[in-house]
Amino acid sequence: MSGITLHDIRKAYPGGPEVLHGVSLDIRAGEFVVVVGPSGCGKSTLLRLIAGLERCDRGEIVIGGRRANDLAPQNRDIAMIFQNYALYPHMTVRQNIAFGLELRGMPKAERNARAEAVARTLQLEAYLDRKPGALSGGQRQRVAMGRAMARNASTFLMDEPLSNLDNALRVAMRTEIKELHRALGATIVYVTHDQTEALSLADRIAVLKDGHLLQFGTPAEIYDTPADMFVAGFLGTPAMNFLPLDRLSPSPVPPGRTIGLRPEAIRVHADEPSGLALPAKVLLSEMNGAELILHCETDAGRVTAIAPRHEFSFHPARVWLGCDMSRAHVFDSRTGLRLEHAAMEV
Amino acid sequence: MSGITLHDIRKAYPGGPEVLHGVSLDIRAGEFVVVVGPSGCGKSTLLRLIAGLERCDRGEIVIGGRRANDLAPQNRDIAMIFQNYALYPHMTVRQNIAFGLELRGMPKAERNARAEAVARTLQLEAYLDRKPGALSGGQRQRVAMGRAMARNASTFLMDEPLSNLDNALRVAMRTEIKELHRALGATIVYVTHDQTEALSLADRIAVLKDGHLLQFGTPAEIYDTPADMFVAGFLGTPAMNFLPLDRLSPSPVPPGRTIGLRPEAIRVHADEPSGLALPAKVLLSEMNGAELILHCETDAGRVTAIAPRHEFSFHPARVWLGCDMSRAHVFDSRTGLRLEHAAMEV
Amino acid sequence: MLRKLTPYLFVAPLIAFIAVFTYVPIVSSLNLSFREWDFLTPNMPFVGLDNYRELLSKRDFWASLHVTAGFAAISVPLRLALALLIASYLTRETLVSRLLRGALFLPYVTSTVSIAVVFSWVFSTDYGMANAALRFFGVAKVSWLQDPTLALWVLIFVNTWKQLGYDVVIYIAGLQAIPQELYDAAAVDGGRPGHVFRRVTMPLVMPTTYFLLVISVIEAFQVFTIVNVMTRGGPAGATDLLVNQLYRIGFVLFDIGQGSALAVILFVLLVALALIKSRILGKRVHYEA
Amino acid sequence: AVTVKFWHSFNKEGGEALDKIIASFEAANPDVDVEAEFVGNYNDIVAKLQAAIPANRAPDAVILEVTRYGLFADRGVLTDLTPYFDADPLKDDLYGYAREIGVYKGKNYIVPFNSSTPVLYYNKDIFARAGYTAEPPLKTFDDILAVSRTITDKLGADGITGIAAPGQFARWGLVMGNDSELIDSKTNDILLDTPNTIDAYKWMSSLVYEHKVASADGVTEEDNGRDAFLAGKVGIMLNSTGNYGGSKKALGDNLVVKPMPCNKVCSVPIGGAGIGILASSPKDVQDAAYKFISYAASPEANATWFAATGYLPINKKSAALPVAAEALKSQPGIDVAIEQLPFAHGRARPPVVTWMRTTEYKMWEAMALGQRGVEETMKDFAAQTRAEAARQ
Amino acid sequence: MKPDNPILAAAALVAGLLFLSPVLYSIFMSFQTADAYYRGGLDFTLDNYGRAIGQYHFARYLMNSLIVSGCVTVIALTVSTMAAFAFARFRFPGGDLLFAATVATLMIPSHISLIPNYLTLAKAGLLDTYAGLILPAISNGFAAFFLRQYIRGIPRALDEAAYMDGATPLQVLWRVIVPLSRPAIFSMGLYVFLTEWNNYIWPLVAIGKDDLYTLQIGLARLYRVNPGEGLVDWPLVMAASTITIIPVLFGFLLVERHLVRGITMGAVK
Ligand SMILES: Nc1ncnc2c1ncn2[C@@H]1O[C@H](COP(=O)(O)OP(=O)(O)OP(=O)(O)O)[C@@H](O)[C@H]1O
Ligand SMILES: Nc1ncnc2c1ncn2[C@@H]1O[C@H](COP(=O)(O)OP(=O)(O)OP(=O)(O)O)[C@@H](O)[C@H]1O
Ligand SMILES: [Mg+2]
Ligand SMILES: [Mg+2]
Repeated sequence: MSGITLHDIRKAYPGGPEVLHGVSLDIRAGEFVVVVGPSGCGKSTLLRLIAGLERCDRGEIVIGGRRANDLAPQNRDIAMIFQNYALYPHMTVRQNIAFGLELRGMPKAERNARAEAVARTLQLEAYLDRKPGALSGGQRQRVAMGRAMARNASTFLMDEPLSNLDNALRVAMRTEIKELHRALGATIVYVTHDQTEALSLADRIAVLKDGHLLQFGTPAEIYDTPADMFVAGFLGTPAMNFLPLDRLSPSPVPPGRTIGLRPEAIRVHADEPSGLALPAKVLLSEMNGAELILHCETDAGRVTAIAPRHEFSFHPARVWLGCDMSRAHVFDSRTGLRLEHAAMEV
Repeated sequence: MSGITLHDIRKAYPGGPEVLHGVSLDIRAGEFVVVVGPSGCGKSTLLRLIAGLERCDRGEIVIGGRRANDLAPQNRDIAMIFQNYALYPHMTVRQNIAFGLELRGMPKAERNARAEAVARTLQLEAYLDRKPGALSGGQRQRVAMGRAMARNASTFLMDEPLSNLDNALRVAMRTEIKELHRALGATIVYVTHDQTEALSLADRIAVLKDGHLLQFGTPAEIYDTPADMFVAGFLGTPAMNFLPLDRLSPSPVPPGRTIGLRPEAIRVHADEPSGLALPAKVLLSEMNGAELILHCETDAGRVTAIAPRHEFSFHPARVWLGCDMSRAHVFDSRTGLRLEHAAMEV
Repeated sequence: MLRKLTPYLFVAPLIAFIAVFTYVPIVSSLNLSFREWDFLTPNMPFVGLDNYRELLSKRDFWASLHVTAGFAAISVPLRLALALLIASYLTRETLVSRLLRGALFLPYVTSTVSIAVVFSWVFSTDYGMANAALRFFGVAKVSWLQDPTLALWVLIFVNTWKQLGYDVVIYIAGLQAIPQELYDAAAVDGGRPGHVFRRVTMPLVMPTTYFLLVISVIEAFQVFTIVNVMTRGGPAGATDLLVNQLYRIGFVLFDIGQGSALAVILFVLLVALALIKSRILGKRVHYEA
Repeated sequence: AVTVKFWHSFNKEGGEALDKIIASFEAANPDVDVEAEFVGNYNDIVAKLQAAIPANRAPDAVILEVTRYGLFADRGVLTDLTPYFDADPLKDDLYGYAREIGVYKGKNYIVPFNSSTPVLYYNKDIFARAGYTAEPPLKTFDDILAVSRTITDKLGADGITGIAAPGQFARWGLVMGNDSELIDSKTNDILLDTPNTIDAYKWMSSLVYEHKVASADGVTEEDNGRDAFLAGKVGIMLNSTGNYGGSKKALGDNLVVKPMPCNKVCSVPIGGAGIGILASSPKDVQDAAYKFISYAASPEANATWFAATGYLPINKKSAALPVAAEALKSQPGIDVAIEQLPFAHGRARPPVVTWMRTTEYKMWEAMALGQRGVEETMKDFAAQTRAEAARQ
Repeated sequence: MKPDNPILAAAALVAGLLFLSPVLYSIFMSFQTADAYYRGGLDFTLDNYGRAIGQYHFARYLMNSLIVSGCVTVIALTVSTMAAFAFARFRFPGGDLLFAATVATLMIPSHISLIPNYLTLAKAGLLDTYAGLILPAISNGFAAFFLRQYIRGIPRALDEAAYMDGATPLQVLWRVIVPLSRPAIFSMGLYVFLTEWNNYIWPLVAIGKDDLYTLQIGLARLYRVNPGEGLVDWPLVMAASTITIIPVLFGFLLVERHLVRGITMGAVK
């Protein structure tokens, strides 16, 4: 168990533009850190740098207090779980789990014993002699986990380990990963582009965009006080609504402000309520179980709102949207940065 | 615009087992019907039977009041949108849209004019001379739509048209499809295995499983009064919780009953509330924006519940789950069928 | 350090073979083509472009080029057209189509010498199968391989018979790669089979066609075995394909200089053909799916 | 013991006879081991020998056709045998024509082994079926054409043709019979485009292309003509006397041998081959090899060879030996070639002959199959040959 | 596989037999005596095979072909797999150039190297040896090109997982890539073997000794240097031809699908 410190990491692939532009991150030992961001923002690159599969151009990587820039992957005491698990399809589960030990020269009896012990913890004993092709997605995921665990590594890197599973299994596996983390106490760096996964798994979330680290904090911090409009829009579904402040407020306001309102901060009324409310035309009302998701057109722009279905037994055509401005975020329209404490001014 | 009636359709592929076991459906003219069901349940087969790409073994297909069993596909006045859009990669957007007309022998000038008109409606004019390879996923989807529209068919069949798009685009395209339906007024039969899509798009939903039609009704009917446990569990996220009635109730109850409780019918309390409530151990609490999703273990089994995050600023370890039995569904444990009006008895 | 060397160590053996037996020979062919040598003398005097000049002034060379071009011009389109036609009937995965594919493919793996020998018999004048068939229909016997107007056609036939299976197999793969949905879409839109074949199938197997075209033209310019066994370039030079001439000049007449000059010309010709074709056709065949 | 690697061109009857000769040589010389290998016909041997030089895999001794060894002598591939030959009593036993064969630019490079002239063979049975009760005249080109026509007309339906397309040796003979040459034997001038040569080729090609009395099969593959004659499918064959043995075996009493036609003059080429020794072989092997080739030309060996194949006797003492005498008595026609000797002539053998003979096949095909005019072809051929001669 | 219409099946069968009839008949002919063949009778005999194998050394030729093709296959696959691995997985200066040079061998007619290779091997004293037949045949980039394409299809993550587990590049190649490429290597092996088995022009110039003739050369010579009395002894020639075809025929029947897959994979990609 060891912490990882990245200091001003820069990276360009040979012949390509820079992909990471100075990322610094301080991951504490035993922490579960999730790296999120849109596709191509450099998440995998970051992970591969930590693993030692790529070398960084600038900056420093410190693992467990030791400078690791020049360490070969196998000397970093790191185990990695790949997107498709990268199980060796020609080896049995037992061989897969023991392969790393075999390469390190552990005698056969010993490494098999270890593989079996790991398999027991993961409830994989029954499948030890199967090949990965004969396992379900969830079982494969556990084998990948087992392979990493057998090595007794202090740090686990996971690159979108759930992206290939169907929805139900993904939910189940989330639970297992979280439990495993609790049991092993290892440091985990977990990459995903799925915001739901990030929110539900992380101790802390690092939001990456175009090779820049935008924010690094607990899920609640990220959700409640997003650093900028990108972070605010990236996490949470349906996404936060952004409206220009001057269109919203009847009184003169400072220009260049954008208000961010999450759908749950908007209440849908059939008739005009008291307080700040926008008249809206419903473009589409999507039935979503107990709720209706209303896509509306207002004078201030498009707004998505959620209404309990039992309040609207029909699909409404015109509604009033009551905005809870105490839960609104204020951003600088130009830089996108959040303006602290600006919300109340409205 | 014409209705479609399927009467006791049966179908087996040559040399294979029966895939559809007598499906009857009555689709009204202009209706938007979504067919949902798990993978392999026969959705595509049903669609291909309607299109005339496969012939049914038994039963009757009536399109626009005419028996269509023996009609060739091109004589059914149907347009189809395929899962991967089936755009011709070697033709430009214009040629793709016009190809159906070309096959029907329309003169070149006329069909191109028509293709351009359609492209205008779909805002594809700028891409008329591009090939599909140079279009984004959403644009391709619109071309596929355009190809179907150019034909002026009265019925549109769509086989998972959104399954290849990413999440954001999928939401956007849903809106477009729905608007298109409103604009064209055509009958649409739409296949998907995504329950969110089904709920949000459909006038009526047909739930298929293993070649049997389980239920056919409006989204609200399906959600509020599912015909059986499968339908109840298939639609809605997080999924409905199923608990054995006898474990739930202290008083003697008829055996062989299962209670279905959607997460929104369960309230999470930190302390024991009044009314029916189960003590529960929280296995995992997932932060999901404004809500926490709690995966709990109770004496009656696993239960998923939703709690507003602001009520639980910490991740709770033990909670009480208050069950709103007025919103509970009762099922026969053996057959899985819903027992009407049985809920109140508890 | 070692890490940097690794890939070089891995490619070294193959590259060594290729260098010694493919690239060095190109250079030495070029060198030899400027020299006069018959294997017998200890020295090989430099004669400049004499060998090229002489070769290009020879009737034989142009006749051979003509025959080779004719061979390619007839056999390549014939092969491709036949193969596409047959392949369209054999794309379905049925037992019969599997068997037929096997039958068609068999000649491709069979030794060319055996095929040449067997067809030498088939087209032999007095006992051959071809003339037996003609006799059955009451037609007089034909000297297939002795008649300069027929011999090339016989070779084209034999070559096609041998290679057809390969073309068919490749076409089948190409056809099967066309998504069934495209045909379904055309069916729903109301296409007649001929029209769909012309507007959908043909353009979409274009990459396959292109591939086969390149392969088979290159191959046509290198046909040797059947010529060597069946006709030796005869009768009267009617089947004197380029490689046969190369063999004759090099290993029968031992005019090493001219033989090398011919090799160099063949090389330039094939490279040029490949480049021209990719120029002309390249534009029309590449789609992103 | 010394091993002598020896390449030759005899299979079938010739091969058996050669094996016998080698066996008796080895019996007499236990310290020499002759390792004989059949390589193919004269063309094949030339090609293989030439290819073997840069690879250092030439044999020690090799049979070379009498017009084609000049190339190898000229390039120093063959050892000058003059010292051996001068010291060998054999020298005086050889017929003059046979001695001349081995001389290139005044030196001896090969010792004759098998000599031949072309002769005319015909199938008595076929002649009879065609209606000839007595032997028709077979002296001029016209005579032969007439007979061939009759046979083809009468028996064509049975798949029988009048004459086999003449092979290259016979073609050369027919040119000489027309009072011309391909290359002047004294001056080495190229005579391919002289009128008499062209006329001879015109007549020969007309047999195939114009009159269709000879099958085209024999044009593309010389042996096909012979094989067809042996199979009783052809009336007349012009071919080396070395085919006598095989033909006799195949046709028995139906075989008749006549001299070559004398269209303008009576003149035939002396063909066949002699054995040379490679300059690259070690001296002791060369010595052993010479012992063998000297033996191969000895009366005993030559008599055996003559009797088995019909090749000419080259040793004056051979005919007297019992084997030869018996053959002359029991095998009618075997002496026709011998009788032709007075008007048999040696041919030129400058290096270009090898190239010319290899190329002649294609030219002949083109003419005989009617692909090119004879006149034009022969002029082109002559020009090319002159250019090639100049290069060498 | 779908069932067939029986009439169609029969017609197809007939068409297939007709297509193959020359070869089938040649096999049939090889069991006839020459006499019976020329007179049009039927007379079953194995004598042709006896003569081909004994008198005409086809047993020896068969062995030569097996040795040469076998060695070529093993060596070519070894060096090609190694190179393919490097081309697929490493970026190194000059790598693209070397790969282009490898692929270009597909476009370069082998005949241009005929004379120089003859001279090279003559100088090395390797003519008339197995090595002389084997070595030049390795100089073909197709297997490397094909295997590289295949290896690129194997997720790179598997290599990386192995590296993280502590493997060396050679271990990755041998323990991960090779087992996973087995189908491709197998297909390629068949292809290389067949190509070499049917090779003609190179043995034709490189081998002058009967001992080392391959089947192809032996058959061509048997047919050309006609051993029969009078006309070609077709039944004998056909027996020799059948000996040349049979091993391939059986191999083909056993592994048709692999072969076809190998060939099409190479082409379609
Ligand atoms: N091996 C490589 N060579 C060159 N460029 C690369 C390489 N790998 C990635 N890139 C580029 O680096 C950038 C970041 O890639 P990276 O794989 O880290 O993104 P990511 O955030 O993991 O995306 P995703 O969510 O799609 O996996 C991208 O623009 C990508 O094109
Ligand atoms: N052409 C075919 N031949 C034989 N069986 C088929 C064929 N097409 C489908 N099937 C089988 O019929 C059943 C129903 O297939 P269908 O494609 O209709 O399912 P689906 O509901 O569309 O599934 P998915 O959501 O995966 O597309 C499956 O068991 C499938 O294996
Ligand atoms: Mg990634
Ligand atoms: Mg489907």
